[in-house]
Amino acid sequence: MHTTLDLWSMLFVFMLATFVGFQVIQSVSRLLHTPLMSLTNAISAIAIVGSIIIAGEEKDTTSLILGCVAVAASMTNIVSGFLITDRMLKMFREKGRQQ
Amino acid sequence: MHTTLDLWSMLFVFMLATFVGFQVIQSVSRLLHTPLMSLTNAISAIAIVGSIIIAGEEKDTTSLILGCVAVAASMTNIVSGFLITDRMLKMFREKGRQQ
Amino acid sequence: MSAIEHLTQASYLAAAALFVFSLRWLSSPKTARQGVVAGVAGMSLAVFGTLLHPEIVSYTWIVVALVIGTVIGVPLSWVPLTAVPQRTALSHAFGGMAAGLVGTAKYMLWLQDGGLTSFRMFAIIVEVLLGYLTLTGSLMAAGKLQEVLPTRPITYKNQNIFNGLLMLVALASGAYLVWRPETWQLFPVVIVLSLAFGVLLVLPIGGADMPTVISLLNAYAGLAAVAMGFVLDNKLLIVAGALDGSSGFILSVIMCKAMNRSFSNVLFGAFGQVSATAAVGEAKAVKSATPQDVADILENASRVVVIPGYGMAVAQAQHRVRELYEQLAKRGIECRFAIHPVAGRMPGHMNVLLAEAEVPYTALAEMDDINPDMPQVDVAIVVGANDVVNPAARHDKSSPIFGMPIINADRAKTVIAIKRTMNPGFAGIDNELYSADNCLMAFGDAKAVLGDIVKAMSGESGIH
Amino acid sequence: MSAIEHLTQASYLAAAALFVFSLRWLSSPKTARQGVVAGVAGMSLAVFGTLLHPEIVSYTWIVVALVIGTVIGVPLSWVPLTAVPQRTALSHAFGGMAAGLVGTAKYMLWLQDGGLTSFRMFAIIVEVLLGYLTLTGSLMAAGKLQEVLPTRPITYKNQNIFNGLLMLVALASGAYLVWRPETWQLFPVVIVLSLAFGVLLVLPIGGADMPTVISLLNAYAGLAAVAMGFVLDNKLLIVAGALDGSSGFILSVIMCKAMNRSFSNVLFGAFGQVSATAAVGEAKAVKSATPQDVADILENASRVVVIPGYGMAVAQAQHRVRELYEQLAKRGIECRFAIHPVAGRMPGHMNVLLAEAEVPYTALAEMDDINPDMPQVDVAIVVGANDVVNPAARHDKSSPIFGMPIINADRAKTVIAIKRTMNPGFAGIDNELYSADNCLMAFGDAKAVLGDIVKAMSGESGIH
Ligand SMILES: NC(=O)c1ccc[n+]([C@@H]2O[C@H](COP(=O)([O-])OP(=O)(O)OC[C@H]3O[C@@H](n4cnc5c(N)ncnc54)[C@H](OP(=O)(O)O)[C@@H]3O)[C@@H](O)[C@H]2O)c1
Ligand SMILES: NC(=O)c1ccc[n+]([C@@H]2O[C@H](COP(=O)([O-])OP(=O)(O)OC[C@H]3O[C@@H](n4cnc5c(N)ncnc54)[C@H](OP(=O)(O)O)[C@@H]3O)[C@@H](O)[C@H]2O)c1
Repeated sequence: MHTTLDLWSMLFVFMLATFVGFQVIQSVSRLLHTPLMSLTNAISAIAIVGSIIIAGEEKDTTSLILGCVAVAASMTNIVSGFLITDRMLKMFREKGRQQ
Repeated sequence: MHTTLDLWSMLFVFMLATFVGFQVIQSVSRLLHTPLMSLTNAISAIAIVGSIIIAGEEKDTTSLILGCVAVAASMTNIVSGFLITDRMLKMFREKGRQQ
Repeated sequence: MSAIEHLTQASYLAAAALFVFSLRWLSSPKTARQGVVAGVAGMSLAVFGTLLHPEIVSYTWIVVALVIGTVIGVPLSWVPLTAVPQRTALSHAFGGMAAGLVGTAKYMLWLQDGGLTSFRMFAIIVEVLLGYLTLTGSLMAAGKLQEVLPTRPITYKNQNIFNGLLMLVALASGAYLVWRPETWQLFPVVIVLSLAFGVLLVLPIGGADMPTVISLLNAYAGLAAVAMGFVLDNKLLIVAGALDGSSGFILSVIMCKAMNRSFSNVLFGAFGQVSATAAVGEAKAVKSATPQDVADILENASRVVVIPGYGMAVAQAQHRVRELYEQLAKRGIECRFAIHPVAGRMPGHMNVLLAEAEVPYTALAEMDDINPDMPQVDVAIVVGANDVVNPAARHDKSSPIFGMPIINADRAKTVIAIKRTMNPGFAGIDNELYSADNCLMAFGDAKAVLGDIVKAMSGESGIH
Repeated sequence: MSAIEHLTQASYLAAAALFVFSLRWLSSPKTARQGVVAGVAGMSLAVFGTLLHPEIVSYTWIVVALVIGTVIGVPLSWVPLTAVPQRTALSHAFGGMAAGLVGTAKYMLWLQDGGLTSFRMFAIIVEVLLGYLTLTGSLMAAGKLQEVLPTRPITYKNQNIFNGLLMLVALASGAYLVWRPETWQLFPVVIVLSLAFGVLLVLPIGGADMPTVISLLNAYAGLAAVAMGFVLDNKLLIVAGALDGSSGFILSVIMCKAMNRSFSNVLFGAFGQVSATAAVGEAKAVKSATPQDVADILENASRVVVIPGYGMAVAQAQHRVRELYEQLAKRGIECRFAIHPVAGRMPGHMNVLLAEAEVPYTALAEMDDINPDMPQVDVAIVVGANDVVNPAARHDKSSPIFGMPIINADRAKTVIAIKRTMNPGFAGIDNELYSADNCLMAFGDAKAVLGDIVKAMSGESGIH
């Protein structure tokens, strides 16, 4: 009973998040489509949440290893994704240099 | 346990629906703000869902009466809200009459 | 979870999606009617999904209630368009009542079977408070708009202190109930205080300020539905309520901005009287014109802009306006309508009236789009509008409407203002536009004056 | 539910909201960096909320993994901007892998303790399939972009039939597993097939078509995160995954539209080779110009538009372009940049390169905004762009790019095209623009030619 009622909650969340996603992304400035790709990249590394639990539970060696690899992979995406996005965005200026 | 986990599902749904609402409403044409008021009016009569259950369970006379009054009130809003919205929208035309 | 329950949940999910599309399709008049279809489909799905609910033991009374609702609802949808604000308010009252009643019933039922967790109690308190407050507040608003109740603001000494105290008592009772849900004696106190609150909040607000109040009550009705969703653990209610809530909220913000009031002013202080600074300046000389004069001026124009306002609604002059539009179109004179966001007494008021008179919506222009063109316009005809064309908003820092965006009628080559007297409009202030060099006044009821202008033009149309 | 668990859930809710704001703030370069801050804040909240999880017995290995991730991640963010597509692809590979591994681990754990309901099994299958497919597919894409792998499309006989059969086997195994989750022998089959699938899907696609593929893989990585959310009953994963999924989806749709390909073509057929119709027409006569000629023409212009394309990226000529822009600005000559949505090899490619060279983004104009002005432009300088200025797209129904919206460079009074040879661009077709009467070719590497032009102009700037 619990998991199936929750299934519907999750479907509601999924549907609404998709609506939000479509609307938000459509309003992203065309100027910034490349940074958008790297930013969503970093955000989708939210998979780290699941990976940390698997790694931390240490139920058995296999799951520990799989979890740790997943944590490292996600962390790589988070770090590089946010850093490179910021690096690109820093370059967008209203005025040229020294003006 | 069940109700409190569900509390967070509900909060997620509420937050996302509010985001969707703000974005969708902001894109409603200014032309149509009066019909918008009557349409949301009809939609918020979704309270009928809760009212029907209270009335249908017939747990005791008081709840039956309260439920039925709520059903009737909500149904009034649904019927009049959708009908008047449609009546108004029918009047919006691209061309004048007979042209 | 049985197959039936899955079916119910699936219908709720689909209904939520349909509601979103319903509102989304209002983004253009082309798709708007489709939006109504989606709304009806969503609502039907939701109702059928609910009727499948296994806990329902008998359908008799539900059907009776549905029939009663339909019987009341259908005639309510026939009201004349000028009565739409009242109808909307009445409808919020019903919505608030439904939320309040369901909350009350749920409290009673859970009180018996011990299902009152503090979370549920909290949600019920919010639902009941918002529901009953919306009920009486909306009834008051409807009464003021229908002029059944006195429309002037009713104030008395220490009003704010009194309201604040009542609020405190209500919140304290609510908090105590959350802590000890079994003290049922406090529940009626919360109900009565909520009902009283709705009355007290709308009492000090003048009839003309009702549109903002109605939008805000719209938001409250939506939030009451959200709270009901939390009480009943129903996500569809939460979604629909949130959509409704954001709509009411956004509309009131739009009205505030267009009236240059701060938003906190609406959330708290809209519930305060509008200071009608009856600034009676020296009577300035104005030039007036007969309908025949106006017809002559129009014949020689090539670009005309009509600026309608509340006076057009009062005079029901929209059909005459359309006739004028047709006369101009016949002569190849460009005629557009400049719509100010708060012209009239509710958002979108002018659009609906002109649409009713079958003016094509493609001829309507928003303020920001038409203002840059105003200097190229030959004749601007102001039909019962006043505050929305008052140039003081642009330059007079002492004016109460200073900073409110206006339609720059004064920048047209010639301005013709149709109104009955030199009385001020909603904001209660004089309008220097009328004494401007390029402005001619055509005094009289808008419907009559426009009728005469059209007659003069059609009489000549043979000669032309 | 304990207080800690509430804290975790609250941090997830806040993180989800922050992610939405993060993307929302990308709607303008002014607020965009704020968006990164919101994203980082959301991610930190999510990680800290997770670390509170009571089921975590030791932090040692988690910290080790986090450190390793950081050590790899930091240098990965230093790649030159031309390598951004590869980096993005690599990053999708990591994301897919994480999803796949978590799904695998969850399957094994639940297999042991009997927690495998068919719903969970279904979600795991989706997660694992999308995850591993994204892993190998993205590695292939990165390899092709980095030219480690052959960039030409690799096709063989009956490719579609073979892929279809493999897909059938994978789906059948998945379905059987949902029915009987305990048949663990099938699980590795699903994994291997998913891995193979990623390779097979990207194999037949040419290197130049990778951007669309990358966006699509972005969407798949997002969906894998959504599936992980369903597996772990975690709403934050669902929200973040859905945001990512819609972003990938919308970007691929935008690319398709701008390239005039149908969308089904992307979902299924983007996975099909681009027919390179090497239409070798009769060699038409073209006029060529020296950098000095170009400098003279520019000196006498008053409105200049620069149209950059993939060639500017290859030549790394963006800094020379900025110098040209400064020379023109110094003379009071208006200079704007016309950015085609698919100029270059990824969405927004030109914008980032020009921003890197410190060209103010206010000087960049979108295609639809600048096209109406093109007839008033004195000189249009095409810097390494080809397909996006090919007039055949407007009128030649037989052309493979017919219907693709282009920048109307040919309508400018004079066109100067900088490229190395008469070779065609990405679409492999000739460009009639080059033989037009008003077009002059400046042959050579974009960086060198522009450098000479700038030198010629700055040499003269004293005289001017
Ligand atoms: N739209 C909304 O949502 C909303 C909400 C709240 C408040 N408001 C406020 O309402 C005002 C709207 O501005 P507005 O320019 O449309 O209206 P207004 O400033 O209220 O002026 C209306 C004018 O119409 C004239 N009038 C009345 N009856 C007439 C008749 N039968 N024939 C001809 N003229 C007639 C009146 O002058 P005479 O008496 O001399 O004829 C009056 O000056 C703004 O101040 C706005 O802030 C609007
Ligand atoms: N942006 C995206 O997201 C995306 C995604 C997928 C596909 N595409 C496709 O990519 C194409 C983009 O069009 P485009 O006009 O930007 O590029 P293009 O059509 O590929 O043309 C690039 C031109 O640059 C010249 N070039 C190359 N290296 C050069 C150098 N070092 N110096 C000077 N010129 C150089 C080449 O001519 P020479 O060899 O003669 O020098 C070539 O004609 C479109 O067909 C689009 O559909 C774009």
